[in-house]
Amino acid sequence: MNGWLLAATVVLGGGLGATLWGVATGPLRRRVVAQNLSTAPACTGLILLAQGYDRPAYVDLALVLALLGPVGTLVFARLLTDELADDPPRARGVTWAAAALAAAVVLALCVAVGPSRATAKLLLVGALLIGGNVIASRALSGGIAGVRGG
Amino acid sequence: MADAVIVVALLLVAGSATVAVLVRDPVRQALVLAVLGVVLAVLFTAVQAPDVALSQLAVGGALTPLLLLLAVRKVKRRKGRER
Amino acid sequence: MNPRTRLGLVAVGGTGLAVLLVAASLRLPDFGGDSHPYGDRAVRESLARHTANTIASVNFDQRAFDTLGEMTILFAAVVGCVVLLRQTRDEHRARPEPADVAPPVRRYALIVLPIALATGLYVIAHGQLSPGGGFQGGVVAATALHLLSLGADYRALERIRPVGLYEVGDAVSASAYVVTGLAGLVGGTAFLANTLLPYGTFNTLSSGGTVPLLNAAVGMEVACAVVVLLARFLDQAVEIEEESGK
Amino acid sequence: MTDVLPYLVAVWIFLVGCYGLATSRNLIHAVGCLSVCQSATYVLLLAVGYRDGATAPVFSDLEPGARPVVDPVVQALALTDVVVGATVTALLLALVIQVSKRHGTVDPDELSELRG
Repeated sequence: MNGWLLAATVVLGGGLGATLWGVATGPLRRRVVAQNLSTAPACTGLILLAQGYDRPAYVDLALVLALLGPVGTLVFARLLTDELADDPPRARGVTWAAAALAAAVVLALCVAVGPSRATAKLLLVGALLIGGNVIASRALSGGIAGVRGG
Repeated sequence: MADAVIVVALLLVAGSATVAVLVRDPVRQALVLAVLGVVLAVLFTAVQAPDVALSQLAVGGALTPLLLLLAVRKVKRRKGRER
Repeated sequence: MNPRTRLGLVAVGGTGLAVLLVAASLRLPDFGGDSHPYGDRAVRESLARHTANTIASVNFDQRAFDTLGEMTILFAAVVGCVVLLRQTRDEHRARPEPADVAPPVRRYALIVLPIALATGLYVIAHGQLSPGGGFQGGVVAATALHLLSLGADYRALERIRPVGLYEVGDAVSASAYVVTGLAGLVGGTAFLANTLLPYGTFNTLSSGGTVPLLNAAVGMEVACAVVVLLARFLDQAVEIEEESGK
Repeated sequence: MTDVLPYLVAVWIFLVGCYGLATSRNLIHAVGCLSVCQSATYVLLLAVGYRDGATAPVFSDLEPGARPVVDPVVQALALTDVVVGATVTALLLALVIQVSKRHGTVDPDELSELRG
């Protein structure tokens, strides 16, 4: 009974299930926020899976997701400014909650893995994920104003 | 225990694929396809295929939505002026 | 063919297909079964050639000729896009005015851009060791390059991304793959055969004979292809407009 | 149940994608449905190659032979398929842009009424 896999199942099932429901229904404003929030539980789940399967090589996946997830959201923020201009998305609370969950899981894993190169990589993934999520939600809520050009 | 992750990921993939098809507006569909890309990457990791998960992340997460949105913007820019 | 009859046709055809597919999948071997003859041989062959990532060995060593085919499909798709999305006579380029981006977003783009590029190149370079390879690393690197256009604005991207260079890079790396294959012929063995270079010590950057070379060629080709694709799409969506302003 | 579920999920995704493709009223939406159909093939391919309790055949952090491994051949097929699928999607979107330029519409029904 691998605790990490159980935690991964809960985080993935709950987090991605909620973001899928968020992206499927409701106004465009909420769907964009839900897409942005789909990166945090997925990245956290990937790190937990890497620990659960005892394969440190899988952390590269979480690293690439932590990098490209916010880029995907920046794409939406940049190209949908006209549609989002009327009611910009407000997602302070949820973004910080997702970031806090990610931080908690990364710290727990660092304790479990112990001081080594893998821990440094885990911390890098955590920092990129939290920074990316916060910046992306900032860009969504009017960070890129008045874009006519590219 | 490993099967639980696979079953959850499979149900998520089936759900997001169905939503991606039922959503008729291309912009909203691009959003759902981005989530579908991430969920597929999680399923591929659960089925022990990290290489495929990595390429799905890069392609499905950022590239396909960007291409879809640029196409929508080009088509909307043309149609916008005719009315 | 009004939508009603078309929906009926889709329903009939779909149900028939569904019945056949479900019947087929019920007769497939159980999920998670233990008989994988090809897999075991591929792993043994990959370990014999000291390639740590068996998938890279299958892609660039045992099935290198098929990967050549897939790479030409990719190249043909990019050429198709370049031809289709060219600026026609009755269109002109309207310079987009610079977008005003919030400082934190601009700082984030400038900080993460080098990290993402380094990760893309790391994924390509360690293709035959850890999970990754030419295909994935190329896409990661190309998408990272466009982070600048998202964070700053399109003109900043155009300054550092001369499209002509990437089109040449696309062609050069595609031919580099073929030339590496021809080197096998010149060396007296088969086309794309992995018998020229020593296999090196296991799990090191230089292990696997020609796998790292083919990996790097495909990585560069995919990166250039995606940059050219996005460049054409961005030009169409952002700059090119019809003559009458339509 | 779980020994046939992945295959059924792959079949379901393929059928849903085909339904979306057939009944779509916007060509860009149809291209999205096509990429959903393609992802069904990845799910089926990788489900065929899975082995219970096995791990990925990537030996950068694993002693060869220490643990059972899944089938790498299907992974190599799915890997290249994902990237080639993306470029084919781009080519299709380029065609849709051309259709919208020449005919002014991306609704397949309106298109079929325009003769030439």
